[in-house]
Amino acid sequence: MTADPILDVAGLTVEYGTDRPSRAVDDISFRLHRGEILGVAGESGSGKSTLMTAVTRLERPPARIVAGSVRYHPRDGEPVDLLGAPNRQLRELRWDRLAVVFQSAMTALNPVMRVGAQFVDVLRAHRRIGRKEAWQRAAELLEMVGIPGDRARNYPHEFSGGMRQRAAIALALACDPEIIVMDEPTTAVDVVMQRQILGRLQELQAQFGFAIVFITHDLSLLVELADRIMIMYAGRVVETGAAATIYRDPLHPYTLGLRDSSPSLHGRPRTVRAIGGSAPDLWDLPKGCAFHPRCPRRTDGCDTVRPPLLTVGGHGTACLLTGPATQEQS
Amino acid sequence: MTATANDTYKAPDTAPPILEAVGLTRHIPMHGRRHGQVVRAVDGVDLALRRGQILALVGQSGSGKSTLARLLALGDRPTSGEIRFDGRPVNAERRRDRRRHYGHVQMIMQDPFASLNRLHRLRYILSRPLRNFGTPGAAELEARIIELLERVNLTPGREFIDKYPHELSGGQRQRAAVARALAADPSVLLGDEPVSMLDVSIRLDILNLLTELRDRDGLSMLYITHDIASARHVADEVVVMFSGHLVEGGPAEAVTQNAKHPYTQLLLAASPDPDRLLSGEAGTGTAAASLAAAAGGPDADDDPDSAAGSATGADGGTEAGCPFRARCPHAQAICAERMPEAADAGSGHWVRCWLHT
Amino acid sequence: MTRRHHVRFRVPANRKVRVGLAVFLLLVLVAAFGQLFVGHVLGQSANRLHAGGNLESPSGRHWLGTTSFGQDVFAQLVAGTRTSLLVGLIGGAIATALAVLLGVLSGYTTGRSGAALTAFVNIFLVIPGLPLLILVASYTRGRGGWLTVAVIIGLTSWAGGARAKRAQTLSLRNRDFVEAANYSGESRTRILLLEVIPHLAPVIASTFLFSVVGSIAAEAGLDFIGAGHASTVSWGTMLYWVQSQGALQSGAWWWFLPPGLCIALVGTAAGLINFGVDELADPRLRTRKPGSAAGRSRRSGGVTPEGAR
Amino acid sequence: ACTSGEEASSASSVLTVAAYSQPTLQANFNPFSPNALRGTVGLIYEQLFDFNTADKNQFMPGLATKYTWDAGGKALHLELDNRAKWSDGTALSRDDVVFTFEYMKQHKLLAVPLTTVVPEGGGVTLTFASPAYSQIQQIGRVAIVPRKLWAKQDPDTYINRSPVGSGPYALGRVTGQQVSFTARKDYWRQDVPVKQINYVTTSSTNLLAQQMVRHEVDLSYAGIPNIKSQYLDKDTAHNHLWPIRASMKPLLLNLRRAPFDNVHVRKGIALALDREKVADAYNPGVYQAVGPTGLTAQSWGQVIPDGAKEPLAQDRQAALKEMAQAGYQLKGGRLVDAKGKQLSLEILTVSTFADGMAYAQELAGQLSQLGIKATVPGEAPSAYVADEGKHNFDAVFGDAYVFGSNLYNFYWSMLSPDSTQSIIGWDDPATKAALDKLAKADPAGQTEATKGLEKIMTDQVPTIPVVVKGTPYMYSTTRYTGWPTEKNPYTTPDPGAVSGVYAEKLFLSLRPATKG
Amino acid sequence: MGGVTLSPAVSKAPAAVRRTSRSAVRRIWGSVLLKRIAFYLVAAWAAATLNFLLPRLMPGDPASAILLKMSELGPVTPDRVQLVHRLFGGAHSEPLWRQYFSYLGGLFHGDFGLSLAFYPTPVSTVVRSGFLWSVLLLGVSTVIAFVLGTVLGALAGRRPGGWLDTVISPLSIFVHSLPYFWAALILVYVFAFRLDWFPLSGGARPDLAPGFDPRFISSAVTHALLPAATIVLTSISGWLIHMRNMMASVVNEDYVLLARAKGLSETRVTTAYAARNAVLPSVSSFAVSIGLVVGGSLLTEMVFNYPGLGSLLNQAILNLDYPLMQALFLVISMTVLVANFVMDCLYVLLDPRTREAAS
Ligand SMILES: Nc1ncnc2c1ncn2[C@@H]1O[C@H](COP(=O)(O)OP(=O)(O)OP(=O)(O)O)[C@@H](O)[C@H]1O
Ligand SMILES: Nc1ncnc2c1ncn2[C@@H]1O[C@H](COP(=O)(O)OP(=O)(O)OP(=O)(O)O)[C@@H](O)[C@H]1O
Ligand SMILES: [Mg+2]
Ligand SMILES: [Mg+2]
Ligand code: NI
Repeated sequence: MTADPILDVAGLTVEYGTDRPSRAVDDISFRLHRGEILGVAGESGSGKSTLMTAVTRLERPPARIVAGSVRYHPRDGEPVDLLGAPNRQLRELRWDRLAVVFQSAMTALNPVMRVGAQFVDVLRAHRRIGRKEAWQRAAELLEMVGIPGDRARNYPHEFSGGMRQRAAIALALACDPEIIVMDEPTTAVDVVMQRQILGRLQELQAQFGFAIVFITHDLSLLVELADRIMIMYAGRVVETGAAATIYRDPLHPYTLGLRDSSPSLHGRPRTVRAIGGSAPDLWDLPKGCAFHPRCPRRTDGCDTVRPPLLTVGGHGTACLLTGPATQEQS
Repeated sequence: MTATANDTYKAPDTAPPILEAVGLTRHIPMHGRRHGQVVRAVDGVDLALRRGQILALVGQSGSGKSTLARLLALGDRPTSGEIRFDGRPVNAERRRDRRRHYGHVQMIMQDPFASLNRLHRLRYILSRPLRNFGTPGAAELEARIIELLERVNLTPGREFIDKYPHELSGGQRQRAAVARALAADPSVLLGDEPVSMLDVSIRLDILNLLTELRDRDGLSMLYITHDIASARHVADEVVVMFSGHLVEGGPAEAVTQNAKHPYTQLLLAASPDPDRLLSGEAGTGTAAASLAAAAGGPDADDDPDSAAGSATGADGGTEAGCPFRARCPHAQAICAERMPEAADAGSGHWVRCWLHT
Repeated sequence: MTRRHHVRFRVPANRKVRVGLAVFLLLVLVAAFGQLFVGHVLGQSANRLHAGGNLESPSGRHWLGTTSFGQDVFAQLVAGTRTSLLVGLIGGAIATALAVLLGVLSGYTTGRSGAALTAFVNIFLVIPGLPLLILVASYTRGRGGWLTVAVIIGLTSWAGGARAKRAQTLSLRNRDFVEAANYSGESRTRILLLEVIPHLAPVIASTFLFSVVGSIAAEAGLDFIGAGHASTVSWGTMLYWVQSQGALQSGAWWWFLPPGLCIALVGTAAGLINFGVDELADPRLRTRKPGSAAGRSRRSGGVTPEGAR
Repeated sequence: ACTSGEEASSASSVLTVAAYSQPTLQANFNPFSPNALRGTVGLIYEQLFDFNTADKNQFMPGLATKYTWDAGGKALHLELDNRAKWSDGTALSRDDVVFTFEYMKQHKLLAVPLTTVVPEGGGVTLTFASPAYSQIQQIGRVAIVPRKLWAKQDPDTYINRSPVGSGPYALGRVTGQQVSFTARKDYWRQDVPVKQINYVTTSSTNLLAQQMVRHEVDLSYAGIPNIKSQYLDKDTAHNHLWPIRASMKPLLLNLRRAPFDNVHVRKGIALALDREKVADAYNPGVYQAVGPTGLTAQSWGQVIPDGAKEPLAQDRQAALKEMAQAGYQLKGGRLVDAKGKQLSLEILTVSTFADGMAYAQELAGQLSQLGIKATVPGEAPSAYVADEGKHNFDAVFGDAYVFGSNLYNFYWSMLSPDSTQSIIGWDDPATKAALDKLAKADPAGQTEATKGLEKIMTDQVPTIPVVVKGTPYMYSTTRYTGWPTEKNPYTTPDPGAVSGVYAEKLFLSLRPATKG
Repeated sequence: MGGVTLSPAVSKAPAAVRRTSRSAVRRIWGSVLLKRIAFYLVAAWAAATLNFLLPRLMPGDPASAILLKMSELGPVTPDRVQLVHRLFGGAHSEPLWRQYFSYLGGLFHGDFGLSLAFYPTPVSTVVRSGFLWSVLLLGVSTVIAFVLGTVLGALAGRRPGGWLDTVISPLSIFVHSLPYFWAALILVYVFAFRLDWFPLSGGARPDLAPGFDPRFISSAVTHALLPAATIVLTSISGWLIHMRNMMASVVNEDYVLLARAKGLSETRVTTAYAARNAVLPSVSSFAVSIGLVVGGSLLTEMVFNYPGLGSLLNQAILNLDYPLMQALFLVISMTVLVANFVMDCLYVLLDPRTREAAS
């Protein structure tokens, strides 16, 4: 694994609406390295999808990127700020370097176009190849994810959910991208299928070395899959670090709550507790730390001071109590 | 043995079954290209739910779990087979009989977003079963609704009573759906993945509530889930379904820790389990290998032609055979001929597999 | 049930809808009180002949000039507003009621009677509306005035709406909440009335809006070909006279344009209001903060939102 | 848009007549069919003779040059023009005339008590069962067809797509919206001045008005609104109007319905009307108020008794007096009976006829001023006809009665219960007797015989004469001149003028307009 | 679409085939087709029956209408009155069921009897004379309106709230609401009467006989321009709004977003992904409107004095011409049915999903 950065996100802030905007993503910074799998976890509504669409410049109104930068570092040449890049340049980068897999492959494939044609479309847009050759490549790509090549002539509805999901992954690989952003790509399939798809994904990643940003709300899945994990809460990153570390020694009470509320399958049956309370209202965020109303360990200051994300040795957290700064003091 | 939460009340294994399925079968005709064929959603299922017991039903998506639950709730009619309540067969033909059944057996549907009418307030939604299965007066009604809401931890009830479903979070909705089922004061709850779509933290709230109800009120429950870890956590017994058949069952701990059927084993292997990973190789670099390994077995080609996942005799074999044989690493000749009878694996643990007969 | 949330009238956020509602309201006011104003303030009446000269152009006395018979065009327009709106509302109400009844029943009922109902609806769809309308209208021979016309329009124009409702009902019939209502022990009628039909409210509202416009236009069409009730004053009969008296050739734009524009105005208002009908029925869209709870609860499901089927 | 020069010049000499008010046509040149296209008779087939109602009922020769009565009106000798020729070149013989009469008699097409028809001298002699003086115009209007082509045809179902007639024109081309007639080079009577005549369809008055203004149509009879401003003023040099007053339009009350069976009510209504105003309600100057006998003083002055020549003046007091005699009192502006019920009447009208609606509205307005609740329900023509047929109406103001050359038909069609046009339900022995007397009266005795009917009209008021209906005969002199005018009424440009002897006479009298 | 529902067939033997063979596909699709045809036949029969009954409910009898027409020309003999009643009132003398059967019998032979308004021309001749006019004028203008409206709607809906949308959508709602005969009158007045750009009325120069003659065709085209423009102008907005709304919701679909993410050109995204899907519902409404073209044209044809079926229908109604009315209603109903049927079949080509679930 190299420490060669490929994507640098800094201070990214996204709002919904103009009259009374809600900050779905609030001042988020992170760095993605070449060939790395970065997991993003967090509660529903914490801004994971919003972050992903902003990074890939696929945000739709009423979403607006109000601040920050997303810098892409090509292997050769100057870094490109995706937020400022003109449409033309962006279009060239898309899929060629930066591909996405959506939450639901069921709806991400054009229902009236043959699956293969949707590969051909993108291949011909980015690679100078003939129609026939493109179809051939589409078949190859499908075979790569375990779908017989002749099924390229099928329509999406003729595929099962798992096949569609795999086809979506194959599609992302079409132009050999450097980054693939995946937003809950396996929610629609059951565990066995999920396992299969992710297994295949990991094989491919090992083979081609692309970097992945993987979004899900299933922490246990990420621990198995990702190299690094980023935990989001109410539009902010509350903890980030190596996957195993995060699971073993979560620093933020929210991460801890997440971990402790999933029952274990094999280990000694442990006491599981829910976090309690409910997700905050983005229009009316609690003052201070957004998690404090639900936090079992809140103290004075939690409701007034918003803790910054402080990183020590690759493990960062945004909590007054457990943040590195506090730890150092104690 | 059992999960930590349920040590207050222990249903005797000998408690009489309250809801039973005998040879329950549901074949769903298909349309369009495969017109004329049927999906064998539920195929000859025998199942007994005992009083004061939580029975977890796990299995792959499309294996027929919801269909089975809907059959038991009389939301659907079986192709053949019988449903017994309290030992008596249930007649589903007449609306009046069905209604009586609804009074005893309530279903929590899979999707709380679809099963709560977004146009009604909780007050109305909860008042309906109350009025239909007992007739409290107007004054009493409100008190009962508030009580119900508080019972499912929607406190204070007075706050929630005039809310629309969309004003509730997912977990709150799911609890509202539970409250509606409880409003009929049933003796059996059929929970169809009541927590599948929720974040782990909210998920746990509800599971704890359900065990509490069992322990306090002796409620019986069928708990359908994909999440085997949670099944282990709350259920007394677990049964595993594959392609319309029950393939393994028994005490929760036995089934999850000592699975016999290759499908159950695959299911367990596929379930994400950070503990396994952390206790084994601590590094993250090998994660890839472990995931791939867990996928195991031959690639399940989930071609929609083969209907329910890999159900409907995926390889064109006779329908009598074991539906899992195509993907089974231990498949034998006999597997294609017929399903084995349930074999006992000790202390109530049974399995239907030729490996264990 | 407390209804306080229902009762409070919220001005819709959408500007288009506001404009549409304002126009509609204005027309209703004109229909209700316009004649009083015209009669007492302006001292005109719709039917008084030879009130002044013929085909006078607009003036302070005749705001919209006079017809070739010397009637005051403004007075006619105001009187016509009432008739036309009533025809529209009554015709629209009948057509909508029939469309809902037949559409929902044919969508909800299964088996033989459902198929028969469906066939009935489908056959009515095949019959061309205007000729049928003319036929039936000539059957009544202009008796009963605009009311008959309105009723006939209502009776002959429901089929399209019924089909839309049928399709909607078919998809609603299998929704989870309908099944859930069954589990709650609800009766079939109650499910239909309180669970299914309320979900159709936006469709019903928009059917109603367009039936109103359609009825007004149909009445005008009927009058135009002379199958209407030509001696009542309505926008339709105004158009009839306008064309039969060659108002356009005579340069009487003040007589020719207003009735047509009024009809277009109602149609436009309805079209604009239609942008907001979803709000009428969906409590989620009625909340103060559109998108807050809604956006989240909709998304946290992670699967397709309801209604997307 | 780019027509060749040749076409343009030929188009400029074509005379266009707005002859059909329906949008589409189907070929039918059977002169006996009620659906025969206009022009069939007059341009293709010729009639025997007619009388110019616009000019003192002067005899207008057609195929017959002269007629003589005999046997007290029971025999009629017609002298034929022996030059007449069919368009296939053969001569039109006495035989064809005999054939036509026999054919019509055989198929019950003749409203005349004809017994025999025989060739005699240079013509034919007809005999009748009873004196037929009053039917002379109908006899004259018989269109003669060639025996050799018609002997085997059924007059009811024969379409006759390629007619062979004796008239000045041959059939040109029939398209869905026009029939063109081309002048016969070998027409027996004279050179035909207008080489081509197109009879076109116009389905709306709007359209007609526009076509006329643009001189796309040279001749029309349809009632377009505001003729003066819409037509005459647009080109005063070329556009002309001469209202032809050939029929009378009364207000018809349903005499089988109370209170209209009461003569005082009828008189009261008659006195409440301002006929001049009614006449001017639509196209001022076209209609004309008429006296109580229903006859105009200009044409029929000599037969009208003094005192009944002028239109009845509006007289509110007299009207109320009559109403009082019928038991109606004025209370609070409403005319009510003893029970307090207001006298009400609906003036049924065809709603597609804009002029009819306008007149009816005016009538209703005037009656309202007397305190009667008068309304005007308009209905489709078919429904109107049905209602009339079933006597299902209070009042109508749509039907008009043609004067003709002989008043018998005028009064018969209005008052005889045998007439399909008599819808009021007037069944009165005295009227019957008076009609019989007029029917049998020889031309000299007709004035006297009319008196009885006139008296019935003034005393009993079975119908309330309101106006003489004017047909707006509008023509343009851009292409042709020589049109009949009020000063030179050589023919009657009646609606029938697009057919019959009238039309023939008109078209044969035109001359191309000199350019400039 | 006819809104056809096929009852789910009872399950046959659970044929356990992995991939249904092509012939089986064809067989199953064939059986679906058969059921559809059966539905259309039933609908056709019902329409025919209704068409038989409707005119008979009308007041008045054609005989009196004809007599009135005759009496305008001169006195009518009582014999003649009887004859007319026998000929034209005949329909009412027979018992209804017998009329019904002879009507149905006639239909099979394409024999609708004789028209009364154009007596004694056969109804089939009359209908034929108007058919082509209507179909050409209305067919062509409906297609143009559909295409233009859909294209404009797609453009407006591509960016809901954009300037094109803001301008075009309310405008088209307004235009859509104009009473179209009124709009037609204005257009005639301005463009034909005042400006003289178009002929005033009619189907072609009246002196030209219909046929494959270039002069006739060019004249027919010039005559059709204005009526066609009216139809296009007033019906374009319906399609526009329809398409705009569909488009506005389709552009939010994930597959459109994905297409954009794929770096495809904007044109490609709009056409192949968004518009291609958004147009589907419009296509099925198009079937209905193509079918109704024939009947819905009454007012336009009246304004333009156009010799099509609408004018004929008007004449039939005015003259109580039952046989003609029946035939016209039937033609209209049948066009609707045929158009629906064709669209049903076509739709299967356009939307691959329907090939699967043909219910
Ligand atoms: N179109 C929108 N308009 C307004 N608010 C929105 C919109 N889409 C999302 N939001 C809000 O932005 C916040 C973040 O949403 P986002 O979809 O990014 O969450 P998420 O973490 O992806 O959740 P999930 O796990 O459910 O997919 C939520 O509070 C949501 O309500
Ligand atoms: N209405 C239906 N029509 C056709 N097939 C159906 C229908 N309902 C269920 N099926 C099929 O029956 C099988 C069993 O479905 P069921 O919903 O019971 O599965 P499940 O175990 O609940 O799956 P999940 O875990 O995804 O909820 C599936 O193959 C499904 O496709
Ligand atoms: Mg998301
Ligand atoms: Mg399920
Ligand atoms: Ni529309």
